[in-house]
Amino acid sequence: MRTQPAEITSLADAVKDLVHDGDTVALEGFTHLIPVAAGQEIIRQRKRDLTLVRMTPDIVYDQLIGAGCARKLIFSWGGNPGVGSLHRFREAVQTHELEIEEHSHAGMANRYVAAASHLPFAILRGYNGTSLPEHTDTIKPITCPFTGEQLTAVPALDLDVGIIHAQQADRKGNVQLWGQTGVQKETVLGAKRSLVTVEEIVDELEPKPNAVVLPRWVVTRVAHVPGGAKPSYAQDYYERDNQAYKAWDAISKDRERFAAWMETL
Amino acid sequence: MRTQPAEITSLADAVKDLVHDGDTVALEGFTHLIPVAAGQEIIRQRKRDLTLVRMTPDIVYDQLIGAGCARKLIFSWGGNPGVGSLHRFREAVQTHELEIEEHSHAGMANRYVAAASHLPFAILRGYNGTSLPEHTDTIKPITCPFTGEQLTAVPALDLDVGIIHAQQADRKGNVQLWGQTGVQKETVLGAKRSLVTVEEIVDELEPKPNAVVLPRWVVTRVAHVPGGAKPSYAQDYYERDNQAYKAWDAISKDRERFAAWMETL
Amino acid sequence: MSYEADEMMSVTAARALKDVNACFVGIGLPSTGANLARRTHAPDLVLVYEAGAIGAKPPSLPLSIGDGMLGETADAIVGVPEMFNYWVQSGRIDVGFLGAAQIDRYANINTTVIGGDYDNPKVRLPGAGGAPEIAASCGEVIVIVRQSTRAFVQTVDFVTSVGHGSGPGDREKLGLRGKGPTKVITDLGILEPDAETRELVLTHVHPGISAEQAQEATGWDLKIAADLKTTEPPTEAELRALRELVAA
Amino acid sequence: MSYEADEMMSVTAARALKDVNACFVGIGLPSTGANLARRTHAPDLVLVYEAGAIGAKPPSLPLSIGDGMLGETADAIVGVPEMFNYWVQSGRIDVGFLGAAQIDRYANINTTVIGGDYDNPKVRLPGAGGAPEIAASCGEVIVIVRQSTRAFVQTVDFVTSVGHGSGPGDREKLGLRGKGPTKVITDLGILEPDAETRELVLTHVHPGISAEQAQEATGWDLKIAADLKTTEPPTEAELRALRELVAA
Repeated sequence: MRTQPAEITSLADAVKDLVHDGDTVALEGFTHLIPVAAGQEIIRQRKRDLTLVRMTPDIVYDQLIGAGCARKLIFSWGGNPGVGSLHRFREAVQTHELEIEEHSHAGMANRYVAAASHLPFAILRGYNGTSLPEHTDTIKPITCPFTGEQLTAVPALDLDVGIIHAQQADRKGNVQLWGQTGVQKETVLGAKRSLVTVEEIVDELEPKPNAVVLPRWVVTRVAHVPGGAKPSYAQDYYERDNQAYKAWDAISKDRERFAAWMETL
Repeated sequence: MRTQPAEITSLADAVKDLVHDGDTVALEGFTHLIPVAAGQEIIRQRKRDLTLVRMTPDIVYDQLIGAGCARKLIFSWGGNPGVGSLHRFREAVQTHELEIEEHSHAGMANRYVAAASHLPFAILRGYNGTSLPEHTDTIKPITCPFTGEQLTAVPALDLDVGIIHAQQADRKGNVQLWGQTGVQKETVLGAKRSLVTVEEIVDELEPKPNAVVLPRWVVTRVAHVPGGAKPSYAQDYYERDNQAYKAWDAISKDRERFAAWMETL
Repeated sequence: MSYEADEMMSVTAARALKDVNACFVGIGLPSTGANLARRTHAPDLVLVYEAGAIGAKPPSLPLSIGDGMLGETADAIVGVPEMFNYWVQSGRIDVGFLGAAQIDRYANINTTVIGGDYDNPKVRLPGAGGAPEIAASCGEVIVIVRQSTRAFVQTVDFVTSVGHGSGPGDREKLGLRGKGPTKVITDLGILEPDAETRELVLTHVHPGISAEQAQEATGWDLKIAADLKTTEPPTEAELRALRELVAA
Repeated sequence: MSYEADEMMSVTAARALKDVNACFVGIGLPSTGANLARRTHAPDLVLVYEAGAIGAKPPSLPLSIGDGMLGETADAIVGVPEMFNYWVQSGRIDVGFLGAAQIDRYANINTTVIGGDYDNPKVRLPGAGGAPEIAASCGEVIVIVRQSTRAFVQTVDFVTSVGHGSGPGDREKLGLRGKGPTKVITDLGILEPDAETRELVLTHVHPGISAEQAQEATGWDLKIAADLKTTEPPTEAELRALRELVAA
């Protein structure tokens, strides 16, 4: 495998080239740096039959689900953080329009780690005594070959596309994000193809505390999308627009209002 | 477990209180920030019967072994980096004075990760086809419960004491190290007790790129030992004294010169 | 000074953080309680938020667990896999706060589905998040939940996070290393597991609340402690600190 | 311009890094070769050092793999567990350089013990380090070793790092994902595995070296390629760049 450096293209071209109907796609960002604009571009391009992956599906996933892009959701917490429920998600589950594969955060985080490590599975202390293993096939017991203890195994996420939002890229396509960086590194390293939308393209990345740097040769595409994480945060660029999260509740609750919102996209 | 914040004491007191004969002790630092002064204090206090752990035992481990502190060594590469062999180590192995448990770097790194995670083992793709599993009990096959692939399991390191060297601590005992930080975080988090020697104690830790911060409540003792990593590097404090590494070869090769060196300690 | 039921809950949560080094905090009442503790009796309390902030010192209540102010004021920031593996699973966090949509007499918690069955639920809730591992591995768990027969049920419809299982010895058998729920703080009082049976017992009622009110709000035959106590009402200092915090 | 055998080896190593994105570098000849490639035909070559530097651009040859100049000039620095799990094991590195104390006809490598047996070795060597996983997972492996009957042996005393096992299909059976050794660069020439048998074949001799000399320096009946070539001697530009690098 001779890797190629990232290409810098428009968001529309990147989504067109990287995301195909039927793909398994993760858009990550743990309340900070959520790739909202990329998710909405997937809706605009009417991608279908996707298996969507995300630890914390929130309003952009509610939008993707409501718009009919998803066949299946792999997740660990699906809610409107600090507000309440995701009504499109909730309805799709309750009406069986959406298949789900449900984990805990620790299980999902370790599934990303296994993907980034090119291991078929990861182990953790988790799930014992909960009802999750009864309903989720991707949770299995495993015995420690040294102590005999029983732990839990979860399989690597098999991602076609990993999408994240970052603060900066340089002109060569090297990416830097900082602050709380969640599982974004694993999302890129664990996927066959990756897209990073960025607030800013700079001449030179200046090293920062708490930064994750992704060299251009592990990134497939970079797209310059200022505001691409709104209404979520982008540290040192903008704060969370809490009103938008609250306003989403009413839009999502009502099919007609949701349809009208779709028109505005 | 109600954890206590780190105490700041002298190096002599810290070693006296934390390291007991028979303990399993890791002194880590992957060519950068090697806790040499702490190792030499262990020699001075004539600790015995230690199981010493280190990915890259180098000259301070040669000294500990030559001084008779170690019963056993758990390691993955024992040499004088850029110079050649470790003669005290080599002789102790060849004369069976030192028991060894030998791994690869990837195996050792994952054993530290398992220890920091309080898991009994870790998995990796590794060792297949090599002679290591024939001679090392702590390498076992494990089968992926999802794909059936055979991988390798290694047990967590069971560390009584983890010792590292860092650039800075603040007066409360919070620690910051930066640059290439190896497995130092795992060494502290994977051990029952920990000691961090530092170049400098400052009023406030200023966030740095590529830094590892260890909050004071995961560190048992901090000792102020400027130059504590010499002759290895401490980024932003001093460079490696390459002459000392070269000079060690002659001292280590000759039992009498080694004995004379011990007197100077 | 008069006060609201939520304020009594937050103050009770804050008081429960005596002699605690580190606590794992979600958004809502747990965050309020933990931040109140930091501003009153526990200035050195280490707040850990699951998005990666360790030792956060937020100047006001964060809007979400990934709020910039948490990272900016933290002693350390770590990635989410490291948070769960090195910090939660390792048992380094003394206290974890959890909420609940349903809770049973052994303090098992449901935040996944209500009614029907898993495939055909009456209500689909957000799910597990970090709760199962917090419940398994934190030194102890404090549950904060408003008391009602809808929430306090005979049997939870789904075990999202294990409390005391079906009684003594269950946590040990399951390999869960923390003590599990040691307190359930409600708007009516405090429930604690019996040392022997692990069943929740009403040990405190809040001022003005009777044991009968608590029993009526519980979907099982709630046991009452022989020495049932009344919670100390919030002090003026507590209320002032709490209201400043909420207003900030 | 006249040159030393080591210089021919470094130049050959540098030339082998054509169309390579990332290579994993140790200290010594591999580091010299990789840095020379960066200064000549491959300015964008990504140098990865196992202490954590990814994309290092050292201004001179580093003294050790943890040299400050590697981290300071790197695109990214990662911890050692991440280096082995996310970067090596994942197969992201195109080329890994390895040395050898012993190597056999299938390019299996020993850097652990020589003579006697494991428990009673004649010579105890440093051991595995990162080599087994580099050999398993890098896209391909280039071995750099001086050719002698002491090093080029019938059977290695210990398999530290797997080359082509005992022949065709072995790497696949063992689950090793990289191609394994594709070149062995010595002071006498270049050996490459036969496409079918996986046995090392002498494909190049360096200028002034004969196939017989190479055979004499090999502890098995060394096969010679039908179209045996002579390596191009180092160009003036290569030698100048190499000497500047070594002197820096």
